[in-house]
Amino acid sequence: MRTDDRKLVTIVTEAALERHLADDLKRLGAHGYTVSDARGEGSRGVRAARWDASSNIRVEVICDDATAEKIAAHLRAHYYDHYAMVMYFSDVGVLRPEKF
Amino acid sequence: MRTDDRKLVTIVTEAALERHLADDLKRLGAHGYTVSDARGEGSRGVRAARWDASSNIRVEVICDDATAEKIAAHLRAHYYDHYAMVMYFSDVGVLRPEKF
Amino acid sequence: MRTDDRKLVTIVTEAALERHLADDLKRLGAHGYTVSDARGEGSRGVRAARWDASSNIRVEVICDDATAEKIAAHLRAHYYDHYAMVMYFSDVGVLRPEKF
Amino acid sequence: MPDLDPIVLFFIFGLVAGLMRSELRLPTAVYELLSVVLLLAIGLKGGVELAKQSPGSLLPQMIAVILMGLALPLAAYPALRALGRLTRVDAAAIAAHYGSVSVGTYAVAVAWLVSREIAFEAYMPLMLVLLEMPAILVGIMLARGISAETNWRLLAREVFLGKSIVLLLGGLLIGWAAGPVALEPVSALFFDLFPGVLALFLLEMGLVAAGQFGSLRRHGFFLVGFGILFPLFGAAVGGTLGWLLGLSIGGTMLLATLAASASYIAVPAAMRIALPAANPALSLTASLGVTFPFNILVGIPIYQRLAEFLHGPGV
Amino acid sequence: MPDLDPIVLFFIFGLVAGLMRSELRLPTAVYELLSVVLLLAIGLKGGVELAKQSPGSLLPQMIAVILMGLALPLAAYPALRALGRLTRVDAAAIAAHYGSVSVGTYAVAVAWLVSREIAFEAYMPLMLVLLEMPAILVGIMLARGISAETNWRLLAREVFLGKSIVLLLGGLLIGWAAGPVALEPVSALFFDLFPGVLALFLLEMGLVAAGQFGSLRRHGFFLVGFGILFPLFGAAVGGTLGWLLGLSIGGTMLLATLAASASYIAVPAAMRIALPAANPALSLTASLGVTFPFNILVGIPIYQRLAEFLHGPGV
Amino acid sequence: MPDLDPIVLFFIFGLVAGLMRSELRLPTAVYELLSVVLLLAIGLKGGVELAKQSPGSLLPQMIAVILMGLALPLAAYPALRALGRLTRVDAAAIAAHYGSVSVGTYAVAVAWLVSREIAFEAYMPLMLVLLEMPAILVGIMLARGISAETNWRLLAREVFLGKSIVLLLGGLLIGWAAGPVALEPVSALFFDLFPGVLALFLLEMGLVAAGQFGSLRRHGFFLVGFGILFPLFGAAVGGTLGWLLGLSIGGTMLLATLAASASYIAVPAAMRIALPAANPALSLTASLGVTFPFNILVGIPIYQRLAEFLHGPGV
Ligand SMILES: Nc1ncnc2c1ncn2[C@@H]1O[C@H](COP(=O)(O)O)[C@@H](O)[C@H]1O
Ligand SMILES: Nc1ncnc2c1ncn2[C@@H]1O[C@H](COP(=O)(O)O)[C@@H](O)[C@H]1O
Ligand SMILES: Nc1ncnc2c1ncn2[C@@H]1O[C@H](COP(=O)(O)O)[C@@H](O)[C@H]1O
Ligand code: NA
Ligand code: NA
Ligand code: NA
Repeated sequence: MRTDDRKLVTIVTEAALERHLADDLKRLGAHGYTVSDARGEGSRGVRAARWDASSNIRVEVICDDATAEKIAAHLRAHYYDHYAMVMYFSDVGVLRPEKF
Repeated sequence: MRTDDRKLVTIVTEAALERHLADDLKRLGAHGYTVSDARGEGSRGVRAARWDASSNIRVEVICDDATAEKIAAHLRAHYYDHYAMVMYFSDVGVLRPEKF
Repeated sequence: MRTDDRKLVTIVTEAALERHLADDLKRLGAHGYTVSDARGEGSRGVRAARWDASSNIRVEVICDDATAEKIAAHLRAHYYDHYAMVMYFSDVGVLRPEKF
Repeated sequence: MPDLDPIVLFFIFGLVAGLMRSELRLPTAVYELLSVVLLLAIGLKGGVELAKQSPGSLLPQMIAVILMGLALPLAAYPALRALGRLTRVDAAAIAAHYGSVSVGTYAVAVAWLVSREIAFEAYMPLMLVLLEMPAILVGIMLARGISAETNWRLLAREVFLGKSIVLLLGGLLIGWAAGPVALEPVSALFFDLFPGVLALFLLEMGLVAAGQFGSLRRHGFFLVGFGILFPLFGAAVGGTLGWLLGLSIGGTMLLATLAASASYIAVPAAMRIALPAANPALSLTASLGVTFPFNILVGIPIYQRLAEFLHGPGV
Repeated sequence: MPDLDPIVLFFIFGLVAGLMRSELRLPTAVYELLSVVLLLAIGLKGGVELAKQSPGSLLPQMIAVILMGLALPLAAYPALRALGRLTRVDAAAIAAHYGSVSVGTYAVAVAWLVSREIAFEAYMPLMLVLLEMPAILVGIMLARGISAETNWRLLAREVFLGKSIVLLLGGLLIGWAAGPVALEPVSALFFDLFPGVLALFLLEMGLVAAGQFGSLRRHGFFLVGFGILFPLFGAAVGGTLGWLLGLSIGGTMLLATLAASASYIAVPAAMRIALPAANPALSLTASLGVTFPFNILVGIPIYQRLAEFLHGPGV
Repeated sequence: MPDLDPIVLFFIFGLVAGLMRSELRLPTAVYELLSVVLLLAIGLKGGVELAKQSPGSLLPQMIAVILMGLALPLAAYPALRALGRLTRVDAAAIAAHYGSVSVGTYAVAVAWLVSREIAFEAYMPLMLVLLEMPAILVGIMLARGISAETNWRLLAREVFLGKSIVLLLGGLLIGWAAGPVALEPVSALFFDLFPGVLALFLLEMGLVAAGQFGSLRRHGFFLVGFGILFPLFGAAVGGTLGWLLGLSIGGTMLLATLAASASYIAVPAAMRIALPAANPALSLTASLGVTFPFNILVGIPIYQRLAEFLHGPGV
């Protein structure tokens, strides 16, 4: 199967940021994103999703390297210090490179 | 850790397709699949999961290369034109190769 | 973008294990984990998440190789025989290696 | 201000909150709980009344209503093709939406009549059920022709076993089998709470409808025109039929409302599977973004006056 | 047709919709809301009555009922081993399910009595709570022996702090502490809505039970036989005990129903942790796919006749 | 034991179940449904009463209450800085929480008055709405100064369009526009069910509050002291203001309770966006883990006695 390489950026963070993140991602050049609800634990303690303030979201963006870099830089600068947030990058293959 | 290589196929698409996709995947040789609810944005606009018609699902299948190829071909042929859908492939390691 | 390599361990299993798994993961050295609700099908049949007993969870842990190995060994020893469970490993890049 | 029923105020509230991009939203699970209660309650009420009818006595009305369900999409289709310059499949899909019905609109119309103590035929939920499906079949045939390729069995499954039809039918049958006395214990949930549940449902529908306004601009103003004018035409057809069938003023108004309403639950789901090439944004924008608010805010009182007009001054 | 209570019709409706593979399903969150309300309501009702009893007066009944909860799984186990040729751990797990009780079945039996105006001891929810747990302990001991290895503290946590027991107990204590007058304001939710909530719950249980039918074939028809015959045996035991304890006809029928019912919430959850080697498909197929429908559709009227028979013609 | 209202028992039940680490929890969707119903119901009730007031007659009270909402965080801030040695931004965020109000606490206080048949000014929900917001603005200014950098437009959106304010305001307006007669049909959901919905809500709040106890130890006992003493100070301020404004005893008690309560919905959400550097664990631990339980279990009867004391023996 011939696929093209893209980056998958996965972000786990506070649900309160959903709207802000969506705006950021589009501004930074992502063509789309996927969100699901999550809960978890990390350096900022347990976030058990019992209610809004303790809920996480898990955001995925498939994009090219340059966009991934821009997203990484932006989130690091604006959110890492003050928000429960984890971000990681992986390599994925896609069939329609023009789409991402 | 000794792991065997498999493909992870991830599909994000309209919730209305869940049953159809599950049937397709099994027919194409997948031994299993995992579904979670999602929302997102892409070329077909915002899908905010406010109700059935605007809900996405995120489907994951771990399988061998041949099955991944068959799934890719089938979804591309049957769904890409008319449905909100994104598919990507990545390499994962598993402990029980006979299971996937 | 300079990232450090880490392992992403993904586990799909019965929702009943959530609390136990969370305790296990922390004991084995994971610094955090993320959980979302899931459903699916596998060798133990359809788990459609209609109610507690048929619900799955999808757990993700970002950690170093050694911790991944310990998690793999522990889950294989304690849960593989009796629980609906799938686990796979992939390589991801992170920005703050000290965090994981 | 008798026009401002509180449930309509809830709809306006949702609309305004949505247009101001408030964070407000009801969880999907709550939306589904509300619709399950609404659909079952409407079915139960209709079923209780059905049991009182002598079997077969409603057959003529039922056949006439089904024929109307087949005719409405046939009338909508050429308009959508010629005036809207839509593709065959898009025109067919929208026609199916407008030939079918909206349960939410029906419920608001019933509440409107009840609060004004206007009587109507209590078996109307049966007509609601009968109108859900024929337009879907017509829409599919308009798009595909009666081709051998169509997997009708699979389609029938999607259509007849969709949530809303199953709940309406289930409610009808339970109401019919149990009768009013046996239903007494469940009436606190299905009947006493009904207006409140409808209010919350309309709040969410307002939020959803507001979300559709954005796509109005993108899809051209033809949809706005169609989404207002076709319901008025439908109401004329439905009202006339109701009058011909000898319905009361309230019943005539309800049949006009049903004909004027456009589906946004059962038909979109069926079209997604049966006519995947149809752009769902077009039909939902029209049905949810234009016709639903129009009917709730403006249409229902018009259809009542229409019914009064048809029944003449003597009544 | 006094047997066709509307709540039973809701169950049949769910069953049929499920068997036809309809898209209908209630969201998990709704299912949980319904069960929370049911469990709290049952607890509250029982607690209010408990407060009226002089302390200690119920002790003999309580001890007898706990003994029955210990005895029933001991009776089921050899049958499952010998006739069903099940492994030790599977037999033990199923025995635990059948020694414990089903809250849904209890609620339907109560509704059945109420709609027929048959009196029963209002403290029966206490017996329900007492019957939830002993069978779980017996099941674990049957599977493992009384081994030092078993982490009893952890198990006790799982069992006593499981959702259903906590809610029943919490309801009991609140009802007992508050009394009927103070509960007046919350009665609209917990008492007036109860039958409607139960109806929706049974609709979902019908859908779930239908989903279990598929595995019936796979797991052999022994489970069908056991899932029908053991409840009849259990009902005989429970009914006789109720009669010996001097319960009213209604109370006797409820104790028979409790003994006949099989758990599908508390016990599966506990078994998954305590006896992971037990195949949950076996016990759920029997309890949800066979016994629950059997009790709802056929068993309850039988247990009433049994209670009448035990109390003799003089009553 | 008139102090043990059943809704308070539900809170204690949740607290105990949470402390025992029971599996019990309500799904997020259910929690949201409950809060939507509570907020709308409170708004509707207040709106109906507002309609009875001559326009403008409440203006003095409204202005006084807004001034109190601005003053309370200004009083809390120095205490938090000097005694708690908190950073500027953390002190400002906590001050905002305590200057604003808790809808749950208000609802319990109202239920407390109703069950004791103590009258109060029915327009109090308006004061609740007015008190939600000023403290947020003060908190932001305390943390940032009145800097040009602050994006006030974006902040206003977050604050005014947050869920709880939108629902309260929407309810107020609908109640005001519809009036009591038109609201009759929806009263089964919004008024009859209110105490039961509040009971379930408090059950979940008990579970959540129990979850905050763990962080109490980590964040030092200063928070415990502040979370108890500042509410008492707030109650004194609110009660005195109520008495000065000529409110009834019940109204005085409610204004004291509002001043004593700390926000745990609207303010945390706004602070997360407006003051991300503030540690949300601190403010939530104080507001949910200390002040909410304190007010529910101990504070409300105190505030009633305070109101009686202020009104003197003659009343
Ligand atoms: N090592 C990890 N692996 C997976 N998810 C994590 C990890 N650490 C943190 N998370 C997730 O990211 C959220 C925020 O993390 P933190 O900022 O460390 O509190 C947590 O609530 C978890 O859902
Ligand atoms: N670049 C992307 N990254 C992640 N998810 C995406 C991306 N593009 C689309 N999606 C997801 O796939 C769904 C369908 O995409 P589309 O067909 O482009 O509308 C969207 O609703 C998103 O949930
Ligand atoms: N091949 C697969 N790909 C993705 N998910 C799987 C696969 N097999 C199983 N699963 C998931 O893992 C759960 C347990 O699998 P099993 O133990 O095989 O029944 C299933 O319910 C699925 O959610
Ligand atoms: Na129509
Ligand atoms: Na039993
Ligand atoms: Na306050």
